[in-house]
Amino acid sequence: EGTKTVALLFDSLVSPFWVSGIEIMRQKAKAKGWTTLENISNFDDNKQFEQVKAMISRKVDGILIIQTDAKAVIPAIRAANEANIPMVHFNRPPAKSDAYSVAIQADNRKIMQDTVSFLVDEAKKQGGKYKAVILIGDLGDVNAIQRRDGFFDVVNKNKDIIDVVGRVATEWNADKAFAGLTNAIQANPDVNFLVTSSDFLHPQIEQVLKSADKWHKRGEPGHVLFGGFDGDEGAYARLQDGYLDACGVQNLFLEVDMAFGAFEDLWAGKKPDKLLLDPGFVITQASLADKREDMWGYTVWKKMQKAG
Amino acid sequence: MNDTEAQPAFFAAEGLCKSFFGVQVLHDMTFSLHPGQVLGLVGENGSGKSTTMNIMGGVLPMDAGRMTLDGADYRPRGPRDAESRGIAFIHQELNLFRNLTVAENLFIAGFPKLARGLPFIDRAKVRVRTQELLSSVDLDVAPNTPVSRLSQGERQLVEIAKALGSNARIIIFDEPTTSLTTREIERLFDIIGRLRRQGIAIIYISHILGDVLRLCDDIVVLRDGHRVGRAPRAEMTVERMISLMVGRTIDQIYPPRDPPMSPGAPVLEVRGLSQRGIVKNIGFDLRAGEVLGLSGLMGAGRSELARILFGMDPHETGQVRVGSTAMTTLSPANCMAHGMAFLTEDRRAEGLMMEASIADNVALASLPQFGRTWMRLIDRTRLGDEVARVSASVQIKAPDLQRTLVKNLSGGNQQKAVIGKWLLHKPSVFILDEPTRGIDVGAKYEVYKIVNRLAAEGAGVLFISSEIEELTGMCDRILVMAHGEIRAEFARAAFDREAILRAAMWHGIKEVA
Amino acid sequence: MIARGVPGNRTTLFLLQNTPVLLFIVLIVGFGMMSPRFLSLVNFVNIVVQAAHIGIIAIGMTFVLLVGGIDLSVGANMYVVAAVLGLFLQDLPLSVSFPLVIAIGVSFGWVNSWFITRLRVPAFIVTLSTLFVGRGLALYFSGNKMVGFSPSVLSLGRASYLGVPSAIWAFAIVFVVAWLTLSQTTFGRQVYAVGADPEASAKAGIDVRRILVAVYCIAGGCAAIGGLVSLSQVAVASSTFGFQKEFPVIAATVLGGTSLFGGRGGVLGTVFGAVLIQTVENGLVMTNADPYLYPLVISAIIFIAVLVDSSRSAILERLERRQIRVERG
Amino acid sequence: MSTTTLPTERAAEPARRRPRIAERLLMSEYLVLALTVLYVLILWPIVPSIATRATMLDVLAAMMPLLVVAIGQTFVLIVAGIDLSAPSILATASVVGASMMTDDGGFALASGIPILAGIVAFVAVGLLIGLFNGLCTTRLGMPAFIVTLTTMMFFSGFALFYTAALTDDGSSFGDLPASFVAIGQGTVAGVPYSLGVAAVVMGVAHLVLSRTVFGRWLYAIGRNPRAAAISGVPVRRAVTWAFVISGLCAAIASVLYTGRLETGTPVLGQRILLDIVGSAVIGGVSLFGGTGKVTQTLYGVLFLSVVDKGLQLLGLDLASVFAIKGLVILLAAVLDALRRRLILRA
Ligand SMILES: Nc1ncnc2c1ncn2[C@@H]1O[C@H](COP(=O)(O)OP(=O)(O)OP(=O)(O)O)[C@@H](O)[C@H]1O
Ligand SMILES: Nc1ncnc2c1ncn2[C@@H]1O[C@H](COP(=O)(O)OP(=O)(O)OP(=O)(O)O)[C@@H](O)[C@H]1O
Ligand SMILES: [Mg+2]
Ligand SMILES: [Mg+2]
Repeated sequence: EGTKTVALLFDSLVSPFWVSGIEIMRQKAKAKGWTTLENISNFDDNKQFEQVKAMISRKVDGILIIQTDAKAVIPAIRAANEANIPMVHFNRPPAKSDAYSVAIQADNRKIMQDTVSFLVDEAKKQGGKYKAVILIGDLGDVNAIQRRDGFFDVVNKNKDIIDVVGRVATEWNADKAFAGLTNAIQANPDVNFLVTSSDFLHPQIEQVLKSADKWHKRGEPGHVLFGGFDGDEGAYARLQDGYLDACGVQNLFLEVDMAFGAFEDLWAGKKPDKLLLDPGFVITQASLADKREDMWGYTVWKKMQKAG
Repeated sequence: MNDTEAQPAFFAAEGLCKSFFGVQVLHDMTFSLHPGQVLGLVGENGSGKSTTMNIMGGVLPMDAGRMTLDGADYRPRGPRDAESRGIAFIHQELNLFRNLTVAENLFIAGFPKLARGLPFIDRAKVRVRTQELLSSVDLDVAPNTPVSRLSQGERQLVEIAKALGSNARIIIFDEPTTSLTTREIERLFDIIGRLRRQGIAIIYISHILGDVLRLCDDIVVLRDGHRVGRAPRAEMTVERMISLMVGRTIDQIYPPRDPPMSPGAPVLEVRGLSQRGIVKNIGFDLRAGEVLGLSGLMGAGRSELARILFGMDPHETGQVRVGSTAMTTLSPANCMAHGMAFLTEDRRAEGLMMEASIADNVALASLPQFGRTWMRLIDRTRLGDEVARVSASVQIKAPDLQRTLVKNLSGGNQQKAVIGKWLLHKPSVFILDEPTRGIDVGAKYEVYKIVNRLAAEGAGVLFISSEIEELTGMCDRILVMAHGEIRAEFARAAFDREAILRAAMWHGIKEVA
Repeated sequence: MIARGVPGNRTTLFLLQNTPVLLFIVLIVGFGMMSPRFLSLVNFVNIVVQAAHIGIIAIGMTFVLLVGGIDLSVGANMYVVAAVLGLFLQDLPLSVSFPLVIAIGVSFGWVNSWFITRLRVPAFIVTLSTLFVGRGLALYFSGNKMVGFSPSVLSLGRASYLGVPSAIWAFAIVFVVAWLTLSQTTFGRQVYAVGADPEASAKAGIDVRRILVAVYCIAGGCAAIGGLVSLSQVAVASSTFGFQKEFPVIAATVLGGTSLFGGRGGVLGTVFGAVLIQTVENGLVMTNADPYLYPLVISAIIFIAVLVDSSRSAILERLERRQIRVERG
Repeated sequence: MSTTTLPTERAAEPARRRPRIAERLLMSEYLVLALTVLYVLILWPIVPSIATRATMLDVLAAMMPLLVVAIGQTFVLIVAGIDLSAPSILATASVVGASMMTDDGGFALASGIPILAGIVAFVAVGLLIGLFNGLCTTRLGMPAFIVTLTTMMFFSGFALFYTAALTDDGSSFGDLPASFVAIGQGTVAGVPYSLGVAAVVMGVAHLVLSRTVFGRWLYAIGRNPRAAAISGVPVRRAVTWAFVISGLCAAIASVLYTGRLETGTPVLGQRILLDIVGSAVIGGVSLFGGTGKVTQTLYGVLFLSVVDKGLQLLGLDLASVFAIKGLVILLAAVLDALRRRLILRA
């Protein structure tokens, strides 16, 4: 039946999560003998719609899309339906509509809840009061909002020991994160609980905490309870070194397999559910050795070690 | 030609040619200069005077010909090159930077440095040198005054100071007196006399032929880009220059003018107009069919008064009536609606859109009259016809009204374009601020005729000029301003150059003290 | 009528001339009341540190705006510099690699100027294109991956000399050099002349092309230095490093009073503009404001600053106008 | 001046005269258009689908909203201003308009004419922000760049704020009425409505700029505002109108975009600012005022849209897309510069 051509429509490649994602997709597609076409929309819904239409006119066999906005993607789904081209949403589901497509998503809120719960348990174990800061992602991004909500779900239940003193709006932007966190710590020098909505902000966090003399390993005095999300190679390294306490990991390999599986099902005439959830998992220093093989950042880290 | 002096020529130009866009504007221009000589260059607007000087000053490359300086080939690569070879150029269109101070303008091509190898400007030295240069042209402003705050006349003096500061061997004056009044012109002539005694050669371009005759040793006449004559002063007269320039004789400089039968109704009445520090208690009437002159020295406040009357500047007290209407608010649009028009003294910054065509410029003030339907769609045929008619009546010389950009016109033709713009608006009160600045005798004559025609058709004309001859030649009545006040009024019968000058030089403060 | 000196106007004049500073003080007092910690010295140091990279690039942009040009490619330039440093020059000592990448930034500016001066392509389009080409090149080098830097670069970002953070040193040095260049050298004054009227400048004997080339090279060099300051702070350069930086940079410059049409402005104002924006952002975090309000408050304050400045200029112009007549008492 | 002779027709002339044709083409004002065609011809062998009817219709439909905003921008550029707030007008109009018609917000649902009310809201947002920009520049003497920069920041933030306050997930307004969506997506006889809307906007704008008193005033203001004021042109009023028109065009474009995406989103158009100004400038509109035509803007928009479409069809990685896009724009600009020189020489 010839080779399949699949379009990979990303809205950005700002973080290692997406870069690794697209690389894993390229590899797995190659392994299956598929051709891939790439388009990046730079967070522009309208441009992405045009890209979908371009792919439809190129008559691809499947469209994998990471849209910026859940509702704005609906006309694109409809256009794909009309052209009979299967569409799979990677990591961000569309809003409800009558149009049909399959979405693969990490259970952000749940994973974040689990991560923060772990940190809170640690806090309780150590005792004392905590001043917390959260780095929030782009306010227009569903995942960012779900993660923020997951954070507050847990924190609000533990108001007695945790006081949120800073909400840094990073807009997924490294220097906003750097400046925002610096200022937040400036305002509250006794911050000792920190959660980021994405691991790609770790380098800035490390810079700021180092400047504030707060970059200490677990167990050392002055350690800040630190939770991450995504599971990239930096997170792995910092877990291993003892700076990071817990990280909510999205199972990227699983998600790509799920997405490609969905294409194959659709080509075979099956109709998978509209939303397929990746349960993800929380990885901590204790569970590092057991679970790291499923952590995508670990493979990237290994490769980097090999390259020197 | 036999040069009167023994010194040999140290600069010579032979067979210079130049074309713009395929039109040759300079043919075989040839002349020479020797130290201490003042060479006059006259010709109609667009005859190629500035072009010749631009070639000499390195602004434009020549198409053909040859220049020599001290016997060696001279082919400047740019203005800077020309300056370093000792040729300074005072441009016709003032070439100053409004955002910089007077001192900075004088030294912009290269400031004195604090020390060898150090890039920093020696501010103290700049100040001292500036003061020297300014006092040599008798301009009393602080070296750090921004040029934007100077009047046109003051700017012209700054330009002259700049040329004096460049240690040139040849100084080109391209119409240096257009914004100067009698006093400064005398001063300039003194300076030129001093320069020539130092052995500096001068090229002097002017449309005021009397000045040229008085000042220059030799006079070269251009017509349509051809050199049509060169003679030492002794062999020249104003009449001969004119006939060489225009190819025919003009017997009068001012067209005859029938004074109005009876003084018409006032079309502009001004009472008690004051603005602190600018003008004080101005009151006068301008009648239909009258040409009213406004004389004064540089800085007397004539332009300021005109600007206030046209609503461009504010005023504190006073009433202005235009026609039968008492104006409650003065603004250009409002004044125009009541038939006023104002030709400003700075045609480049305030009169013209340099990057637009002649037709666009001429049409600008009258567009609403050509709007049809609620959308005000322009009636292009009618507008085109009217523009062509007006342009022809002021005799703008240009290949194509729709295509020729105003910036490519000679100064005189630019002035005609501004006048055309206002004529199309059919004004009943016309304020002209230095309307003949920089235009040739022929064109001046045309402007005078236009003014006369306007007056004959019943308009009132307020004629501001720094040339007293022009005012006495043209006006029915002359007002003299000094220090923001009207100091004297002369009726045509009582015109007296000396008396006018004396009134203009009145020094308000001293008299009080 | 007021006699000589016009003393009544003196205070008004003084107040008017210093309104930007006054506004700044009002702002600081306001935030200070809401969050006492805002008023600490450490916090001011912080603000300047965070404003440094934008400020440095904006200083370069000031030169370009002064000649009536524009450089949209500064953000791309930053990214190119970061990618080259992180990918190819990791192993060189900083004393070699930094001058090298600054030279790359300067050449980036030189390429811009080549198209602008030799081929007469409008600066807006040239720098818009080089923005894309530059980002494309850098993305190609980095393969879209985050670029990391050697520990020496990162520790430089946290280092202080004589108690002053390195970013402030860089900011201060760039500012002083730029200020001296613009106000105290022939070149600097010629920049203003070219901005006011390029044609007249040529006639006045200024080598206009040389000035334009120099100005874009300066902007390129400043973008590189600003990039270095920024990357030493944020520690990595992701694929969005420097993305759309041209907007805050131009905003800081224009807020500082430099005209987009050339000939007016200066670097002191630019520094002020950059610091002002950062002060507001800092104040908002200090007072733990709702993130949704950030853009609203920041834009409102910039707006008020410019409003005050422009009405002040109008009044100043009126007050300082030269008078023909000396009024008698 | 309308687009009567397409360069493609000229290119079809006999081969022996090619050098002269090339020269003439280079000198014509349709150069950008010709380059667009050239670009398509180059890509054709690689991605044949670029020259299909469907793709062309797609490009046309997709470029219409951008064209409408860029036309508004042209008015402001002609008076030597700039309107950076256009993207935020797109976003604010999109969310405010959408909130009238959907369950989130739903301010006009009870009115019985929600769609009309919605469109009125779109237009009102555009007019008001445009008016604000215009009044600040003309009455308060603030530079257009900074005024519109602050309105851009403010209203981008406001759109997010508004959306967060009125919707559950805080990201956008969905479920727009079908008849509204049709404006952005519907077709009549295969021609998208949006094409019709844009054609009307373009026609009116062209008429206004080239044939009316107001249009001439705008050019005069751009060339020399002082001379214009002294010649009785109501400079402040005209400049204010230019900004209002820009706001109105952005609002109309917002209707098209919102209908196209079936979503009122606060991030609408946040990345197209450089496209808006860039397409006008590439077409030949000067940033320094006084020149520019609607047709030039059209060619610029078409050029950028076709370049983008080609790059999308190629499906290259991000690095190549950026580099190629930059080079193509630069090439177009260099050719345009050569063209101007040739004209000067002739
Ligand atoms: N840059 C230019 N481009 C095109 N034509 C020009 C240019 N400069 C001058 N010309 C034309 O060359 C001719 C000579 O102009 P020039 O300025 O030398 O005249 P002029 O004798 O100095 O006149 P005026 O007394 O009005 O200053 C004119 O017809 C003018 O229109
Ligand atoms: N834009 C300005 N700002 C401040 N002062 C000005 C400005 N323009 C002119 N002046 C001052 O106003 C005074 C009068 O100007 P101006 O010389 O134009 O008067 P005038 O009587 O029309 O003389 P003339 O027309 O001969 O130059 C001058 O002293 C000048 O310095
Ligand atoms: Mg001349
Ligand atoms: Mg005057």
